[in-house]
Amino acid sequence: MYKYASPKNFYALAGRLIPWLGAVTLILFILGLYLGLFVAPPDYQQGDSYRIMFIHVPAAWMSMFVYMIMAGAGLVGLVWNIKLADILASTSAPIGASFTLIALVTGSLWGKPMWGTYWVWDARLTSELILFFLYIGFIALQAAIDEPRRSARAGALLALVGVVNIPIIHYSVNWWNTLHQPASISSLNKIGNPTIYPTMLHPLLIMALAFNLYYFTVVLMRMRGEILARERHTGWVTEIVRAKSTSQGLQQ
Amino acid sequence: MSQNLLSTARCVFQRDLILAARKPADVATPLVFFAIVTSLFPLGVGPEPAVLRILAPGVLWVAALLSTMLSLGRLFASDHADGTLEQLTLSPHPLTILVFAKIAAHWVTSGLLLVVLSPILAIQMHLPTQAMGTLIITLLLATPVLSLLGSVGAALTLGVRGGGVLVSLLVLPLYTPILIFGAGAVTASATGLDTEAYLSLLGAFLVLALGFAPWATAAALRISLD
Amino acid sequence: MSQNLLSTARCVFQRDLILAARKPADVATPLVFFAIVTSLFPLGVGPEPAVLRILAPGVLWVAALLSTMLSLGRLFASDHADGTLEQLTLSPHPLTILVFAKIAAHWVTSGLLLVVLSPILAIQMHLPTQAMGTLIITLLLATPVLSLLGSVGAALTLGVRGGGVLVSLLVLPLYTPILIFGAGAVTASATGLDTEAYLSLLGAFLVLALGFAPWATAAALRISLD
Amino acid sequence: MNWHTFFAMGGYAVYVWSAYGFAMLVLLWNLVSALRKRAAVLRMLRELSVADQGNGTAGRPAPMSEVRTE
Amino acid sequence: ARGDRPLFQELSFALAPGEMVHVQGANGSGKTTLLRTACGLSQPAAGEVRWDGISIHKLSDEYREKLCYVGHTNGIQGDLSAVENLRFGTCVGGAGSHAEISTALEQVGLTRVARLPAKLLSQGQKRRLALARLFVLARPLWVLDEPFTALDVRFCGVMNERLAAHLAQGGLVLITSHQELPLTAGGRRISLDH
Amino acid sequence: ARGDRPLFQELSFALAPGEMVHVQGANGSGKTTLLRTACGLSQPAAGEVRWDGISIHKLSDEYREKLCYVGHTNGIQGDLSAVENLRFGTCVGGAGSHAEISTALEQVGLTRVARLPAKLLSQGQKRRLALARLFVLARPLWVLDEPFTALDVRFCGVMNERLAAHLAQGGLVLITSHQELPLTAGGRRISLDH
Ligand code: HEM
Ligand SMILES: Nc1ncnc2c1ncn2[C@@H]1O[C@H](COP(=O)(O)OP(=O)(O)OP(=O)(O)O)[C@@H](O)[C@H]1O
Ligand SMILES: Nc1ncnc2c1ncn2[C@@H]1O[C@H](COP(=O)(O)OP(=O)(O)OP(=O)(O)O)[C@@H](O)[C@H]1O
Ligand SMILES: [Mg+2]
Ligand SMILES: [Mg+2]
Repeated sequence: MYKYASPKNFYALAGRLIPWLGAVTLILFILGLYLGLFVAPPDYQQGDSYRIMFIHVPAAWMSMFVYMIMAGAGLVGLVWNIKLADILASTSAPIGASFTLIALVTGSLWGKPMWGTYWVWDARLTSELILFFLYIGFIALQAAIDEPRRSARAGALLALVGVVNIPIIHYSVNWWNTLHQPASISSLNKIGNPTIYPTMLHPLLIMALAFNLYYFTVVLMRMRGEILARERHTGWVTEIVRAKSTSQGLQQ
Repeated sequence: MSQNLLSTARCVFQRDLILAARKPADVATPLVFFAIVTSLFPLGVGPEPAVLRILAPGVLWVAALLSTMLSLGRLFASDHADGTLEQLTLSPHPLTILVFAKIAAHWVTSGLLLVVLSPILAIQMHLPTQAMGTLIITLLLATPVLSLLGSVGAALTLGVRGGGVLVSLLVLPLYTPILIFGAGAVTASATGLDTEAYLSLLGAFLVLALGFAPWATAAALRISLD
Repeated sequence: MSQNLLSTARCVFQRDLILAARKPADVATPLVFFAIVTSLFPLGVGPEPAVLRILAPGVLWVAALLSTMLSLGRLFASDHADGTLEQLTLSPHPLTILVFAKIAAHWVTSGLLLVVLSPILAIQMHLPTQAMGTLIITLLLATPVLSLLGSVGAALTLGVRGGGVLVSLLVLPLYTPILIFGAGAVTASATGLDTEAYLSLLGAFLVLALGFAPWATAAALRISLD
Repeated sequence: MNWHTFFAMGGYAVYVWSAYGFAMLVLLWNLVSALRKRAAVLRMLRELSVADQGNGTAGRPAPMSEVRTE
Repeated sequence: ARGDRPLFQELSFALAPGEMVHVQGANGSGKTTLLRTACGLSQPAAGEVRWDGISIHKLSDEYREKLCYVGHTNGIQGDLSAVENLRFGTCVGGAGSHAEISTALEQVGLTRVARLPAKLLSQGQKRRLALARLFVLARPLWVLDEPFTALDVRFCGVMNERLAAHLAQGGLVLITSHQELPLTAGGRRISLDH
Repeated sequence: ARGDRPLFQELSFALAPGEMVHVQGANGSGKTTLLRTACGLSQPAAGEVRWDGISIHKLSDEYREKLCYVGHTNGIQGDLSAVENLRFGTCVGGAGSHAEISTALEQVGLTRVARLPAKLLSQGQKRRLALARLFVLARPLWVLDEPFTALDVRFCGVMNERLAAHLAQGGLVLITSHQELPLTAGGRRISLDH
């Protein structure tokens, strides 16, 4: 297992894993969507609008999960300075940001029919928004630094500071929100966590799993690209390049 | 001369756009700043839509002002540090035009994008939908003025330490009329009043700034380089 | 070594104070920015005291956040540009302490002065007088945290183009808890509620930041210099 | 249930479908950009190797920033 | 004058075609200041700079068409590649085809790093890039402030040849350098030390 | 390695007391990078730097007590006077009485401008101020990156004498310069050109 810490081997391993992961992800998506859109009955309160939950909630969960992975990888990269960890962190960021964005957009699209407005400064929403800003900050910082190692280490440090702060932020946002409790929110808390039936729970869990695998598939793909870019002066990469170009030559 | 004035101006303009494209983060950051600042207010003031609705125009406009102001650093600072500005001044072409090209590029990469982003934030601030149109139009009219006026400040504070903040000191007062009429227009249309007068005034500001600012900026640049 | 750690730290601290004294403008500008931003709101929102009274805590606090953030540029940028920072890193003394001295100097020349200025602006915003004390105390507790957290961002964005705005992007989200409790405390005391909990929480933040931030900043500096 | 009622989503069609649509777009974009990124790297490396054979100089790889921007 | 201290007084000299003036002086004697004044970047406290007998402030544009200045700072934008930098620098000057530019990069030996963001170039590489402008914009008057800073020995040689060539074509050169210059025909020294 | 490109590989050398190593190489060959690594400012991609056989990352503080680095940048704050700059620079290093400082300024011939804000100093004056640190903090190991940049001929001479003296006292010097150095006893050259 340890030998896969070397970029070369990891590149190969990832190459072999991706097709399988992708296939399973696709199947889970189809299954989850089928159960969620066709099988699950309308909600007695929210009608069909609750079906947004099947993407909203997994996205929201993933948005936090990915940040944790990012910070973890950052720490590993910082302490043991393992290239792969750095690459994992930097490639995870855009995906995590995407999940956060999905959670925000689908959430507010859900909010319109539920609360009659696209946005409410509810605690969960607010902390999700802040999480989005944290992601953007991480991405912007890494984009602003050209030297790969510095950008990786700076990003890692930032992610760690973020992780320390996220609980504080979450807690304080909740406090702030319970302080002034507008009518719309209290009604959400009823609607927000409906007594959930198995017919609704199963597709939710399947979609959550699908989102999870999707993340791993895409992050592996991104990592391969990044590995090539960073290792490009090494022998094995030039090998790959030559192989590619010759194959191309044959095609022409 | 083997090239005419316009092509040179275009090359300055393009070059700044290329630089912006090289560093999308630089362009994105003032926008995100815009978003963050707007989102800070509910945290400070409380989430009640009723209150936020009153605040919305003011907050959005102040945030727009601030983020434009922060993006001013990009305008000349780095060119000054690395001596590009000296080369611009030594160009056989009139500096005013080259400066204008730079300002235009700056607006495209800051003000214009603010306009695009504003509706989303307006929704977050529960701005009434009928005011949305006015918000966009006023921003379209006013953001160029912000860039133009700002450029004068940026040029004056070149190479001055703490220039970044100093700029804000110089330009924010100049921005106040725009803020007043811009926010005024939005509030008016939010309360269903007529916005003609506001808009025409903002237009007048724009014309004024177009005629006056590039020239002033060029002068300021020569001064800061001496 | 002919000098002990403390005297070196003091010499760093004094040097930054001297520099600040040399450039009073640098020190003044964030303050004026603070003042301007707060005064912009009545312009944007309208002068009704009733409305302003509700806004006052939020606006004052957001303005304080922003102006601290703008003053962060002063913290390391120039030292980095001219190579002083390399010399600090190569000092035989632990960088964390030297950094702490710099942060302290920064707070004295930014946060502390904000506290002094705030009552005047509070009056402008029609903040009820019984809330005035709380405003000052919360600012006294919180502004050091702002400087401490900010220093990490400033160190990370050293020498990065567009750093000025980037900092805000990195630190503003981290500032939200402080904003919430700070503004919350003021609102509470304005409405005659108890502020114990808020203050103790802000105190806790301060302790956390004191223990954690200088170390993180030192690490960030080493990274940025590599 | 027939397709029409299905797409109607009990009157919530706009919200539900735009939500699903948006999510799908974002996920697809991630996928595509990942693919394009790796393709771009390979293309650039190929160009470089060709260029080196061209002028016979030892291969100096292009900077990250060029790889990043695509 | 810098600050309120006059740096050089009753200093006066003329440049004829094919002539090179090498301004010398201790650190702080005012070489840079003199050169910037000669370009019209700084206003002289007293006296004036003339080109063909006309004050350069009268014929601002025409004068600037004649002149190419390379100062202490290189005028290089770190986030643009070497090529882009040179293209911009020359196009602002009002000249420079792609061919000319690539040949110039060839001449300063930067072809291999031409696509590297300029900020990654080393001190001397940056300096070379700045000097490349001279070769693209073929201007009669060259004003060079310490052109040899951070240049390695080999390229100093190249640079000297270029200077000689330029003079041979009847160009004018106003230069400061702490290193000795191989003073070719028409070379002249001015010292600012008192 | 800079960026992701190794600059120099299997490069290895040792410095004995009284020895000076003159790192040479074309622009961009990695001299600055090498020196910064030797100071511990940059981490080497591979290999390590040792002092008395111990990795400098283990004995971080003790090593930094032995070393004085003068790089491309002067470490001078433009708004402080020359004196204040030097006092700060040395006190951070952990030494420097008023007497020592004023003598050092004497030695680099800046007494006249000592009270001028450093930003008004010329290139070379700034450089001298940076070098003055060496004389105040009497450290065994000097790491100098292009110390002669912008120095006038006279002071280059002075500097060379100081170097010789330092070596004579058993000091160590790691230096880059494009100018030839009068290699005294124990002088050695390393070239980074391949
Ligand atoms: C912009 C709008 C919204 C955002 C940013 C948002 C954010 C989130 C987040 C972060 C979570 C994960 C919470 C956790 O796992 O602890 C979540 C879960 C959830 N959200 Fe939303 N939400 C939004 C709107 C809505 C709306 C309008 C509804 C329903 C009317 C809703 C219903 C739910 C439900 C049922 C869950 C799963 C239950 C749970 O995990 O606690 N959300 N949302
Ligand atoms: N803005 C200024 N205000 C006051 N004095 C200045 C200013 N700029 C430079 N000086 C002083 O003018 C003198 C000449 O500076 P200048 O840079 O021309 O010297 P120089 O001959 O170029 O020296 P070097 O060979 O080191 O470049 C210096 O003593 C410097 O201290
Ligand atoms: N941050 C960086 N990322 C990538 N490459 C870099 C970076 N910094 C420097 N380089 C490259 O490393 C090489 C060595 O740079 P360095 O400054 O050490 O050269 P040098 O020997 O000091 O040259 P000079 O004599 O001109 O100072 C140069 O080719 C430069 O382009
Ligand atoms: Mg000079
Ligand atoms: Mg160097």
